[in-house]
Amino acid sequence: MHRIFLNSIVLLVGLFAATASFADSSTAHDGVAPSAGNAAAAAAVEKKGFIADYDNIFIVKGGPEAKPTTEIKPLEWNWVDKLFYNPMGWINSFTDQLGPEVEQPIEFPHDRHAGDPGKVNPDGKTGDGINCMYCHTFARRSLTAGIPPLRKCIGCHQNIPSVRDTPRIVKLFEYWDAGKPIPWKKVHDLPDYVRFNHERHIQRFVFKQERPYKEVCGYCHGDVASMTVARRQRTLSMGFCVNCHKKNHSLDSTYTKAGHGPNDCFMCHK
Amino acid sequence: MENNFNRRDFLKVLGWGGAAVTLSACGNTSVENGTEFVTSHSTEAMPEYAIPGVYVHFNSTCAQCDGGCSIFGRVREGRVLKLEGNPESPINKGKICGLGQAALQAHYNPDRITHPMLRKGDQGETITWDQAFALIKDKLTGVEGGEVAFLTGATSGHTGALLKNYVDALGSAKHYAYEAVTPTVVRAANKKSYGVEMPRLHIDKARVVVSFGADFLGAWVSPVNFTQQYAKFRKGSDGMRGVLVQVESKMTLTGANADRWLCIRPGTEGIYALGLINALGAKGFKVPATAATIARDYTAERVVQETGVSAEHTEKLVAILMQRTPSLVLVGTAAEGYAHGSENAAAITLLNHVLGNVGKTMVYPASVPFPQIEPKAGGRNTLHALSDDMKQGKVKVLFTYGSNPVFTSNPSVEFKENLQKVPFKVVLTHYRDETAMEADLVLPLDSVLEDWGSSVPEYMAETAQINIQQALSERLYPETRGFGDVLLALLKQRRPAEYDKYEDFYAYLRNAMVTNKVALGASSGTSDDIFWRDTVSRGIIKLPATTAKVSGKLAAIPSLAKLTLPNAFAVDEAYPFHLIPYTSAHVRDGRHANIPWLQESPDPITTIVWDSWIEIHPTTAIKLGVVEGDIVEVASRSGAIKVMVYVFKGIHPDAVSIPMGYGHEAMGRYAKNVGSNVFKILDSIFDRETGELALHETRVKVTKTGQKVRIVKDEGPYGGGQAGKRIALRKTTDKVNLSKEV
Amino acid sequence: MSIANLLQNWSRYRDTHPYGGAKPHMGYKWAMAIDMDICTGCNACSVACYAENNLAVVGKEKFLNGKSMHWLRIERYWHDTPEPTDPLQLTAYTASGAGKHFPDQGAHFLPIMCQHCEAAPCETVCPVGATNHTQDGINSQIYNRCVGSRYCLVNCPYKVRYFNWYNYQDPATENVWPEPLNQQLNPDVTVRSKGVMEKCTFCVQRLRAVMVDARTEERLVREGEVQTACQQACMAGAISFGNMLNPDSRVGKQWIEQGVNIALDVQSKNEHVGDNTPKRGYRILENLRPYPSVMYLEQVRESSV
Amino acid sequence: MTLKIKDDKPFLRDTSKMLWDGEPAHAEVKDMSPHISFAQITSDVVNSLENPRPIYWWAIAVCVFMIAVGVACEVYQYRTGLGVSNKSNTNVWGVYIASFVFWVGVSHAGTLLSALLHLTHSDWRKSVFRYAEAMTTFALMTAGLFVLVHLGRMWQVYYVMPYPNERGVWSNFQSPLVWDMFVIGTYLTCSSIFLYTGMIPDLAVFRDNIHDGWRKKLYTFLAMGWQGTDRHWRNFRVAYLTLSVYLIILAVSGHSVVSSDFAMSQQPGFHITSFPPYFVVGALYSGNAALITVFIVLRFMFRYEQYLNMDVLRKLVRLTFALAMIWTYLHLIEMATVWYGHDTAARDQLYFKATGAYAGWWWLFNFLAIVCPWVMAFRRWQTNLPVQMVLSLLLNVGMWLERWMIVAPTLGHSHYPWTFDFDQWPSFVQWGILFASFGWFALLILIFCKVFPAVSMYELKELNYARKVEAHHALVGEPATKGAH
Repeated sequence: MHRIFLNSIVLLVGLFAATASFADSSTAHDGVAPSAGNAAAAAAVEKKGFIADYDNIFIVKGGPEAKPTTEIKPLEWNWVDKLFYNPMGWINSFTDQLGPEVEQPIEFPHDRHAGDPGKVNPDGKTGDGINCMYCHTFARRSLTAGIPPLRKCIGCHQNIPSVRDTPRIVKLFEYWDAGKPIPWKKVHDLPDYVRFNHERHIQRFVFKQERPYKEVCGYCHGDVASMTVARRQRTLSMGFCVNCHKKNHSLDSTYTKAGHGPNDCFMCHK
Repeated sequence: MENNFNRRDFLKVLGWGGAAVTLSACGNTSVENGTEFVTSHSTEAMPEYAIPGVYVHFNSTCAQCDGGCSIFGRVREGRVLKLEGNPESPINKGKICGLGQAALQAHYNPDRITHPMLRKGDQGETITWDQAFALIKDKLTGVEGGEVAFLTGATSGHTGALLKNYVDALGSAKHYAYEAVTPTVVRAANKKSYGVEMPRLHIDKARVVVSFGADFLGAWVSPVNFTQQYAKFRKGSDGMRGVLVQVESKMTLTGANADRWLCIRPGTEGIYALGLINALGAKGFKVPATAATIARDYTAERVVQETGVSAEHTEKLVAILMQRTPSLVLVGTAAEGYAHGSENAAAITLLNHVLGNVGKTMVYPASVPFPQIEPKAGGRNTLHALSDDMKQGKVKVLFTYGSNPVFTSNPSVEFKENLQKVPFKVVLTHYRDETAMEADLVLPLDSVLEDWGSSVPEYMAETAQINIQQALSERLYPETRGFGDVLLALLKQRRPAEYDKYEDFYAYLRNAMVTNKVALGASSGTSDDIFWRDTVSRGIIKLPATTAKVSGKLAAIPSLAKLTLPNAFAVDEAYPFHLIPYTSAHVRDGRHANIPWLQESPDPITTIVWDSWIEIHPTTAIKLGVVEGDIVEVASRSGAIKVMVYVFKGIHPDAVSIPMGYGHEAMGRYAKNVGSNVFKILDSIFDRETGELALHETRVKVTKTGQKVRIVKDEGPYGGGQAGKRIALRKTTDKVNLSKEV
Repeated sequence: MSIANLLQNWSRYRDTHPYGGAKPHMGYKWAMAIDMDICTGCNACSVACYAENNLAVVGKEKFLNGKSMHWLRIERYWHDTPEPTDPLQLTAYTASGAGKHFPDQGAHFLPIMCQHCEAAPCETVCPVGATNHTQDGINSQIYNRCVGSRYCLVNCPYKVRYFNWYNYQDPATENVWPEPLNQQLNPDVTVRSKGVMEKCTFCVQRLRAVMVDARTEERLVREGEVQTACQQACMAGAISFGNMLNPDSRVGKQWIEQGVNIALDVQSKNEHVGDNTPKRGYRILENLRPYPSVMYLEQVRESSV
Repeated sequence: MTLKIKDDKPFLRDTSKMLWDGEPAHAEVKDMSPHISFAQITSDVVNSLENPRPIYWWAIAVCVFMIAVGVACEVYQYRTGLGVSNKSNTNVWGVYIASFVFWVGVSHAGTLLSALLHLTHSDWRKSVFRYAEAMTTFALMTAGLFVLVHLGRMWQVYYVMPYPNERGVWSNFQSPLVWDMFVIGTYLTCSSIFLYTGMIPDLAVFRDNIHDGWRKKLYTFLAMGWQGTDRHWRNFRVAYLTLSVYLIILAVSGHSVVSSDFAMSQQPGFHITSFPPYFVVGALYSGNAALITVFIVLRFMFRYEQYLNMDVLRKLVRLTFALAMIWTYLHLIEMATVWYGHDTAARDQLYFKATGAYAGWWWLFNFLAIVCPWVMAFRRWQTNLPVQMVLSLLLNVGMWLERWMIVAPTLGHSHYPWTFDFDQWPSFVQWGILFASFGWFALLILIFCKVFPAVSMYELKELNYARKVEAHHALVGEPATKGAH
């Protein structure tokens, strides 16, 4: 029922916005100019029959000479954009931008582990500045970032007697002794028809462009280092993804030196 | 291949709680609300090869048929998701058939038995394995060894060896190896003619293949290997595309791929073979005197009259056989399935000798130097022997494994009735099949994807090989056991001193392999662990090929001089049609009937799914007044079944054909009540030499019942027509060379 | 994106034809070639497709009613005229002597899946743009965008699209994957719910996995790096698949060798009189100009037997 | 609630008094009498709001039952999946799309009567065009429902709308279904406006003749302060004329677009150039036949014998016959182009329709839609109510079958022989929903006629005045002037 209601609102707003955005040409920042390079590539393909060789592929505009964009800004829209350009996102912003609060079996203090060592957390302790990928170790080589095995927690915590008796650690060792994995609940959960690839994003932004991992991870996950239990900070809606991915339409999903994300439905929905 | 040294331990702790199953939806669902679990996969350290979201490949061996293909499973988050062929195996070279793919659904089948069951009246009662073993021990006490019988399918490898040991340990217990459909007669004929039961075939090197009912692309011996050879044969590696001629009464998949499908009167295959020899001689081909003498009487006229194959086609075939050498002549299920099956097969093998193929396209097979793990196969004659024993009360305890005799036995065996006379019946099985329904104790087995083992295929390509079957996943149900585990536990009851040192079958297998590592090709310096890791990760041990040759001498064939073939069958007025039970490449003898993929995969020839059918030639159909979809009663002297009609030109007008393996009364939701069981109307007529049941010898009559169904098939109302469209095209040319193609 | 922008750049949002359109393929054009001479019709590819792509087994009744979901179906054609099923016609047919001929040159086995047409008829008619042409030449099907108008299936000349008439994943009604059968489901492929269209994707989940790796390594996907499920299973090796633009690719060489140009609807095939390797490549229903990406090689039958 | 006319007299209950010269209620009125008074017209129409024949309520009950059947079917289909409608992967469309086209077709008659004939100054339309116009609106609403019912995921239907969104995803403007969405939407909007605009003077009459109750409030609101001043009338005429011109364009383009659902596709049997005119004329034809059915029903139910009289019926029937003949011509042309064309697939298709699994239905439709209308050519039957009732129903059945014969056999017999499918007989769900659509349509019409003026009072009065002038001139021997309205 909730969905039907929501959909009908979207319909109405959409109808309104459809007429309104004729005037809204300022949002055409993704305009695509006709490219001579494309035509040349097409001609090359034509000339050689139906097999193009690799050399001709690279003459397309936005090829190797095009510099990758190094600027990542969090998604910020003013209310005009929200209303006219992005009514769905606008409605979402009232509802579940952060998602529900998820109760985890152990209230894991991200701030204590990953937080800035110089900063004092609400519980009066400073962070340890551990790299996200120390625990979420699969992010750089798998689709999923992965939850660390219990062994990993124990590996450190058996050597930290000072907190051994705190309730959370006691609970942790209870799981360990019982030999049971901790039933964490998913916070950043996408619908099942969307496939986000952690590996590709980490490889590109952390290892290729050498950005700070906190910025890269934080772009989607927010400043987890300041949270205890992780909470969703972004809508993680399709518009959120497309905001980066749509930036240059002339680049395809398959381009090897692409500066931009693919803009191909089949990349994530399959 | 990945390191799987510690895999079993890993799998043990992996468990199912960890594997979140993605049952995706794109209906009304939106972003989830935090109810989905994500758990760390184990409490142990995550091995490198178990990264969530990343596939890992583990090698194993396919056990869906006895072909012995090596496979690897794509495993992700502890679940086997897909099976592919292992490129290292000479048998299947990285390929896998549909049947092999479907092992997944045998593994994840919802109808598997999960606990040992003990009969309580009509009900089964769940018991523990300890109770089960105690019960078996109890029942075996006071029983003489000779009163215990094992009925298994084809066995090989270390389970075979353990079984033999257990049979020995019991005293004089009997082991009956029984396969419902197996080329027993061909084996015997080959043994006589070439000196080996199953010579290695070089279809790829032959320029002409004449196959007498051998469905080598469908369900005969090692279809994956043969199909690969067939592809090379078609391409023609030496500059000429191979020509396939199929001689049979019912079109099989191989027949449908033949350049010429010769429809022959049932049972006259041997006559045709001798007729070919005679015609070859007449054309000036150098036919050895012995063979010429035998074939002397089979003149062209007589052959046309008796076999129904036109003289024109025979002439063309003879011409091409003379012109293009080497060729290869195969004897298959259709030729051997008669009372004179051995004679038929002998006549056809003779043709190979005459054409000089022996030693060229038919060579000595490889064999493993360990007789105790060699494959043990048996035909239907063993079932008769067992059934007689049971009838006479000689069997007190019966174990069955890997076969479903209640389903596959022909009625005159009275297996089900005789089974009642056995006081204690133990059935080791995956499903509640027909035999399990009769059992006193049902022991649930591991699926082949969660069990360890080894096997030696009967037909080996290139080199001798031992296949290692590796567990690809943790047990789905904790209360199932592997066949090897069960045997080991039973052996521990008898010979504790010898076997108590093995914790489970895995330990036994590892020990057996490691002990013989030098014989298995490892250098003596290799450490046990490295050898074992290497072996398991490769999934296959290749042993050097034998250099022996098949005997090519005609004179060496015993009883050749006595070779006489009966004339073509006389018309039987009461039962006018020959019944040809057809081996479906999907469900085989019915053991795979509970796999939904295979049920939904259309029969290649008729495109029928989820049912069995009777193929009737159009002229016969008009005589009988039936059309497609009519239900007819097919009655033999032994029984009658009802089955729907598929009018089909690829069958001799005197014959009708029904696929085997359908018509289960139990087994599971996908198999039950699908089609009719053709085994139930097979007459007990035996091959005169080997005593094997003559599968094709049954005569039936077909009567219309008046009922009608819509036949469930993939082809549309237009049948195999193309309505004038250019959809499937064909070139008919001579001496094509495709070998230069990419 | 505003509507003004949309209108200005109208033609850029659609690819109508690969070589007339604004967006040529850049680096990739996935294509297939199927040799019908060595295809034996064994159905292994079809079963592999079921395993890889989470296809629903619909059961007897629904199969009967034409609701089967085999993305890759094997069609069996007889070379002669079809058998009439009507008894009257059958009598006349037999009287004419036609029924006495056995189909003695065997059958044709034609594995057919989505042809990934370059000018796909299905793409233009989808009201919501759920089916599109990707840059690498695949005809995509976006399940979560599909509204189920089934217009694409109406317009598909090959009828290789399959509609989810029921909710096959619903344990309450259509129990296609009862426990634990659902554990086999491929997590890389969406399990389709009721009311959406689905079809062969050229195993896009496999393609994308290697393409992502290739991008990380800043190269193109190499020949042999990826196989579709059907290709991997095919025992005879009748199916070849790959990036046609890769000069090393077998499929690209086959297309050149067989003289089939993906951009033409009438091929100027030279029959090579005197050469006994005739060109046998063709594409099905080429005359309708969908420019399919799957080339078939004609079956050959020896005439001298 | 009691309805009262303005001079506090109760409504005339005696039906016999409604007739101008005391004929019994069921007598055939040849033509509207010139002697009838304006007050009589007003009271007759206002009276229809209050006391239809009892069969009206029975009809309402039947309609509700029909809708209930359809709703039950739809709920079942929604919950289980479209599979319960028994379509196959070959026969993907079936009854829903056929019915969609049928209802869009029915909608065209109203536009023809009210807009096209308005432009041609055809007087006789004046008594029938109002309910015909209402039929346009309601038939479109019914057609729209079929689109929803047809969709696999109707809850996502808004994806078809091009609304701006953050994802940058648009509907596909190349798809004829999107054109459909636009054209049906526009047509529905415009025809409702047209209907409403034309009713304003009559609503004002209702407002002035009814004293209390919700109706008073309703009519007061809807009449928009109509005072009948000269200026009002002048503007009204301009607006009405403009809308009618616009609506004609919409109607023609509307069904042309619907035809391009088929003609734009590759299916043999759909891919025919002459589809747009064929569809448009077919639409007018079937719509007119439906008009006759409704004519006879309303005439009886609301005692409109005076206004929906035999003269009007005769003209309607003749118009229908003429359209039938044009349609027959186009139908034959369509077949001829296929028959003599180069597209063998389409020819096979045609041959299949005539001889294949659907041959019976195909010949039945040809008989009903081509042969049956010839009854209308005979003067003696043109005003025979039972004959025309049965005939108009048969024609509608025939035209529905025509649409079904475009959809079902064509899809079953496509380019690809392997997937031919002749066996998919629609299940009870499809029939149930089709059944309900008639109930839904009839219910809307019945409610409309009870709440709004089903015949146009002001135009009747104009006609009446013209007749009076005519009669007067006839009496005094002068020629009648044209254009008295």
